[in-house]
Amino acid sequence: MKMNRRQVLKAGLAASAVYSPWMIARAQARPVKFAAILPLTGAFAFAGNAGLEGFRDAADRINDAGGIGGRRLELVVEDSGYDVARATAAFNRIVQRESPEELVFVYGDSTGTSKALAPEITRLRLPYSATSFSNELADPNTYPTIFVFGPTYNDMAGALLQQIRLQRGRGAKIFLCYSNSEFGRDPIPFIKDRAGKLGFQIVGEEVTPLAIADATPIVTKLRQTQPDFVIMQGYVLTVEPLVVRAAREQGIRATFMGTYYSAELALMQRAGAAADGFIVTYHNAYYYDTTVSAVEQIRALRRAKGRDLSYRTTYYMGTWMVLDAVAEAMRRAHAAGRLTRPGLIEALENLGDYNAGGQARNMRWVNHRLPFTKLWRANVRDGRFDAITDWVDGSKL
Amino acid sequence: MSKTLLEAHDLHLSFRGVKALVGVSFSVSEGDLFAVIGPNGAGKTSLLNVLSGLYRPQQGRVVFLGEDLAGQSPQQRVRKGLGRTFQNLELFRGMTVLDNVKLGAELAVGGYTDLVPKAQIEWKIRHHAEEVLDYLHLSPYRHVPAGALPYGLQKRVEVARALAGRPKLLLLDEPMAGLSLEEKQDLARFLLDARREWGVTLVLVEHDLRAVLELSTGVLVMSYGEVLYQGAPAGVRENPRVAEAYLGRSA
Amino acid sequence: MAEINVENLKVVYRGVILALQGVSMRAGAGEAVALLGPNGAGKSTLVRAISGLLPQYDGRVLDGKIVINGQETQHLPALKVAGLGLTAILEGRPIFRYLTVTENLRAAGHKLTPQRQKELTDEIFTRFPRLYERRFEQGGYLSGGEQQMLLLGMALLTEPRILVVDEPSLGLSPKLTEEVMRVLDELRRDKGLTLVLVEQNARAAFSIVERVYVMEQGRVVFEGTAKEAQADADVMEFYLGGAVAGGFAEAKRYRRRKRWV
Amino acid sequence: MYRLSQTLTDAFSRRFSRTVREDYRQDEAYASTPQGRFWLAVAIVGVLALPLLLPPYPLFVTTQILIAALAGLGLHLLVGGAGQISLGQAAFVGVGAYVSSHLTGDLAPLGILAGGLVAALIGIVLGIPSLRIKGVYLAIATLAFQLLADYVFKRWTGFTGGVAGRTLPAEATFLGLPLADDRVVFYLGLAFAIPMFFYAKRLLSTRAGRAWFAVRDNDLSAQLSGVDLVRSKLTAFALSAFYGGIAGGILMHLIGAVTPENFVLAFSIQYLAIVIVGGAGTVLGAVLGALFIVLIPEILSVMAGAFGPQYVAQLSAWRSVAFGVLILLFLILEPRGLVGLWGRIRDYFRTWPLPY
Amino acid sequence: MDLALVIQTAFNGLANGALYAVIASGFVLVYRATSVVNFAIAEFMLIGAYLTYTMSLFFPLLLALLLALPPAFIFGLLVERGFVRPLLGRNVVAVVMATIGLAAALDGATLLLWGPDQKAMGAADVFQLPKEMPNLAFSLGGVFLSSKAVWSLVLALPLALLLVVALKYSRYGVLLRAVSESETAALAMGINAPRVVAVAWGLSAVMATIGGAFLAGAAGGGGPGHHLILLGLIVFPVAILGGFDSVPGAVVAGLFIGLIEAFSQLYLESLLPGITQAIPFLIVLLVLLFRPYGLFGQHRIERV
Repeated sequence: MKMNRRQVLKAGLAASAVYSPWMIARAQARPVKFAAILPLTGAFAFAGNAGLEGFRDAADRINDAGGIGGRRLELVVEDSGYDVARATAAFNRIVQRESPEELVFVYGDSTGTSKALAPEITRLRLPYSATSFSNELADPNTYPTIFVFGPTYNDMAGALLQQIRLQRGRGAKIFLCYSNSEFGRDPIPFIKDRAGKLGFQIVGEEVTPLAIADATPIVTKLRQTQPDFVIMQGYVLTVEPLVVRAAREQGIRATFMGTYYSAELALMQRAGAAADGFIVTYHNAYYYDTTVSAVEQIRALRRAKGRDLSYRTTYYMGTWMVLDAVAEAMRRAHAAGRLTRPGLIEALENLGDYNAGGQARNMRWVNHRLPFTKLWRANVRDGRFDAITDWVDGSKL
Repeated sequence: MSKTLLEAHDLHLSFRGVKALVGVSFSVSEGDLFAVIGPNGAGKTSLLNVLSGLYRPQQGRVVFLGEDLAGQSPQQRVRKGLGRTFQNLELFRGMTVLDNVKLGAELAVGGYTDLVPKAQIEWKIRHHAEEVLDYLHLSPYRHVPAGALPYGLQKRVEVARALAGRPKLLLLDEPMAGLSLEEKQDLARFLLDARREWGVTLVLVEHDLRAVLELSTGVLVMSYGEVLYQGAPAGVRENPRVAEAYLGRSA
Repeated sequence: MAEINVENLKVVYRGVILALQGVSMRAGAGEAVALLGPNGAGKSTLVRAISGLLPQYDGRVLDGKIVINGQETQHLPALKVAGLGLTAILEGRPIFRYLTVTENLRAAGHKLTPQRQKELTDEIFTRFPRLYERRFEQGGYLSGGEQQMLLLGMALLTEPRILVVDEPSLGLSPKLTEEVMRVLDELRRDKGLTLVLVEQNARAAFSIVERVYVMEQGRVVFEGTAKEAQADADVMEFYLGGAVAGGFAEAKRYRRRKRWV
Repeated sequence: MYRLSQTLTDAFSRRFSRTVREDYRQDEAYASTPQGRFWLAVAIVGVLALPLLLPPYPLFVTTQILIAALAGLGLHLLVGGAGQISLGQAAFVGVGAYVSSHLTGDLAPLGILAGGLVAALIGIVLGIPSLRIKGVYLAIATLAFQLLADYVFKRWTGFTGGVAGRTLPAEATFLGLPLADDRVVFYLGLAFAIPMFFYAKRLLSTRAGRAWFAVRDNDLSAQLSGVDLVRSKLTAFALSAFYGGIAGGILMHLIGAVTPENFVLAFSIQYLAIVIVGGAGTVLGAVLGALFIVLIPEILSVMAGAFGPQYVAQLSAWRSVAFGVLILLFLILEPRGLVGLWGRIRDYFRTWPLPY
Repeated sequence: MDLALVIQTAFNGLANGALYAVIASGFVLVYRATSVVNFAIAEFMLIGAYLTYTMSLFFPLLLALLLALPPAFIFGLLVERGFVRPLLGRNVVAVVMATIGLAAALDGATLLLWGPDQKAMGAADVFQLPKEMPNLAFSLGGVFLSSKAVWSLVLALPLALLLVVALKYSRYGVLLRAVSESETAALAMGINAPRVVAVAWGLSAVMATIGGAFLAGAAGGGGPGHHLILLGLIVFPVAILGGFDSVPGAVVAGLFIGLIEAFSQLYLESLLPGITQAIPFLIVLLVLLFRPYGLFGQHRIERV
């Protein structure tokens, strides 16, 4: 790791300023700051690091194009370790260190963190988004500054249920398998409720830890209940491959489905042929989809910077999209002469048809979220997910 | 004739067939300095462990102050006034000398509910502990962790801790082992004075036949768990069984 | 044939407690020497120092030399010392209590070829038929005498040239003590061992050794042949229960000093 | 010149050497000398003034240290005092947090206290196995307790809010002051912490402390000195849990929410690290340990943040390496922990400039 | 009750239990040799799995697993030399804390070395599918055994049993048991105790590697990642149940816990979601209350 002298000095000053109320005066034109608290260590380090790379690349592109109306877009990054207390401390640190004129957006971590921060965020009128797609956060009445850049878990589940209705109709037998975590449990009540209304039958339900050693007990239940569809929620590709493989080995033909955090190529790497036909929801573009202009932008930037051109994950694409959209809102706010926290919220709310280079359908918020997603089917032969639908409104059920 | 303080009746103890005590009986009167001697492995320590309640004898009874001690835990016996020191140091090595002695002094002063510190009683405990420290010439070391003291002083701290509890009867397990002659003499003097001033009755287990014969008022000689001799110290040397057991062959 | 020489050895524990204050002793090749003295005299410390095991007890050699077969060993680790053919039987009967008799012997004879090991094991079982009877019993369940025999057997399996034994008679009946001493003596003669015997039971030791050292307070206070020792008034008085003098009861007056101090 | 240096040296030694204690009473007191009392008063006033001096983030960290010190101090009573190892302190912190989350607003102090008491009760239950199990077995038993507590936190939705946890109402106030304000929480915590620190110090130097140390050093000998093993161990467990519970109550007010992630094994380990790094032995150790364990990662994070985003990921990984290595180094090089280090530094200055 | 289902669940439980048995037996081996409770055992698994993964980039998986063992062994030796030896003889709390510190350091180190990405065993890049282990799945009379289960049973279980047998009968086994009882006495008999102890750590790392690689999914989807650390906790209930100082105990307890988990997942999970994760620890608490030295703990020889 190379650091130049200025950076070392800066670090030293910052460290010494922990307990000093005075901030270092800044002379030049003020940068605009975007803070990200990401799980760079711990169980979600893979997503956090990929996400960080997305932010960095997006920021580079924006700054290469002149920043936000001449002001540099600066990233402020902290590690949360997927730990609420640490993330809260990081948040406090950022808010304390950065001036309100410069720091206009914070991107946070899990649902737990977001909930812990929410009152403070609301008080500060600080625009905020997070890796969490929890239903609870998409509520502008309670949290007027929180945006979810994508569908909530309920929306994703809704899209899946629509697909089930399409494929099988009434009487479809569904098996739910989810982790005993915040995001694992999030859409379950919704699914149960809607499944009943749609005439589906929940034939079985399995709650597991985030990591399991052996999937056979689950698969045994699948054999007993013979579902048509298995919805897996709340995993990060630790459990899905195990279950799919074991299920296919035992000749279970059910269609497996997952949400955003399953929509990654690692599913196919890990599960091999068994992953074929796994249906997921994903609301951004895949890196190999060169028809999308955002992907072109990304590749061009990476080529220009001499960065690795191989596959980038969905977490990368997601954060790129978020920063791209936020930067657009910043530009508009700047153009309106109101690049402030309230100004940015307003600009975000009015992004309208902006589609972040094709990475989103549009930015027409419904309760501060974007309920549209696409469904994809794993194609193991080509090693990619094929889109099987266009944009689906997950909230229309 | 002063009254009997401690009686042991026909104690039997064995570990998986190995006999440690075989029908040991004796009695100790108030004011005695009763010595138990015998070669290593004779069962002296086992005897003390039975008396202080760490071992349960397979047979026999221990009577202290006219009360049968069967079924009483070691700490109940201590509270009744049956003090004890150990052969291999069993001090609280991480605690200061003062705290070691204070712990003993609580027995004499009386405890209190430990979650509500009471300055008055603490104060009494401190006074009492200082008295014992001073008496045993340990005052200069009061704030030193017991484990950091030289061996001889540690032995003395252990005696101090036991004496601080003002026991009626103190069981001493080889207090002189490993001490230099001067230290042995000092300790002997402390013990004799304690007996005289505080009226502590002493049961002294020793390996060193000679030292004991001169100090004690009554002697019990043991070998392989059996009593070889019991009576006045003067009679020990004349006893042929003792001579054989002690010296390996008839001398 | 091997000899051992200790010169002016000083040992401290935990950096402060001076356990040996300049001890010199020697055991010539094939000689049997006894170290006598009361508890805490430093005998066991000397055994630990000779066998290189002081660090295990948080002690170290401060000064002086230990020479085994011409090689200085005072700072060598235990394994190197063992490699020179010295085997120590430490105090407290350190058999492996959870291992069976056979396993104990195997552990001790780990360096031998299987064949040699079998030969020696057979020899031990012939010497100690009782061990053979209990060969599948865990060491912890043997009686004191049996444990002592097992230890001697284990020592034999290390094929030592110098054998150091710490208090083998501890807790043994006179008959057993005699038995142990007899075996030690036999072993020494059969194998041509150099023997250092550490004892409190002076009388037992006298029966099999040529020379005697008496230790007290970390010093050697007497040195001489077994005969001389038995003739010495102080040794007789303090270790053999001979004369009676002085008065512990009158401790304050007790000031008669031993003549050697 | 000589006289000048002598005057300086004298002044120095007057300041730094504690004057001779003249009687036992001074010896028993908290701060035996006028200087001692003075510095104690200065320290307390200083701590009380902190919220007025510190901006929010340092205050937040300071409150975190306060909480960690309380929980660590509780564990210290158990580990350093009674010698019973526990890997379940975070669970007690959790119990305190969840209980107090039901009694907040003006009743906040009552809620925190209730959390401490409930934790203490559970502590007694956990202490029961310690009467039979020792050392490593006890460590694993407390580990099992920790993981079962996690299960209950996640499952007992009615009381704990399950995996989603519970949130403190944003508008909650205490005596008209907003509880969302960290300064209020800091004072609230201080109101518990200061008496509890002194109580712990007093306890360790009186009867209970002696009994615990005796059990720690030699439980056989303790029995023969009249110590009631059952009572000693159980009170140690109960008090340790009580301190943890109180810390949990304050933590819940500081973060403004309770979720199970705050009470996982990693935190139990952190509390144990506080005890070890601080140096088992004194109350000061727990405070120093908490300062170290909380502050070091914060400083490393601050530095990582300042180096720029491209380094954060790597520095975060390095941070956990550094944390582990620091603990190892402490254990290997300075077994008596920070207190030992502090003692050495103090001794050095006391005798400075004449080392002999 | 469906008999075939019960049999199948039992087999799967045993297969999983075999992995626990392998890891726990190595863990217990270390405890016997050095009285150190290795709280970094999960990181040992993680490093073993990463080593296997690295090897699998160049070799078929089965071979990769074998090739990962020597470096794992060396890793174990290094840990013993670097961190354990200086701390031997210190109190339990200090040693426990040291291994916890080691765990934190290793956590960070793996992140630095192998990066945060999710790995897939045997895959060099996205479009190349894993070079898998031969498929040994079979079905017999309604009882189905997955390939992973069969591999666990044929590879891990014999290995654990081998360790038990070796400890009982081999020369090294006798020496290790001797050293574990008293290092000083062993040294006095000329036994190279430091080496015996170091080998125990090395073996433990090897066992953790096999268990870790399998749990990470060497034979059934997935690769190493942080989730292994969560799975590593299972070692403690297994070791306690087995008696902590008994390697045969650890093997039996591993299989037992595997069975309990499988049946709990089958029958109890629907009633009490999440219980399967907690149940091993529940058992531990109960066992400790009634048998403080575990089910197979050494009967302590007491003689005075």
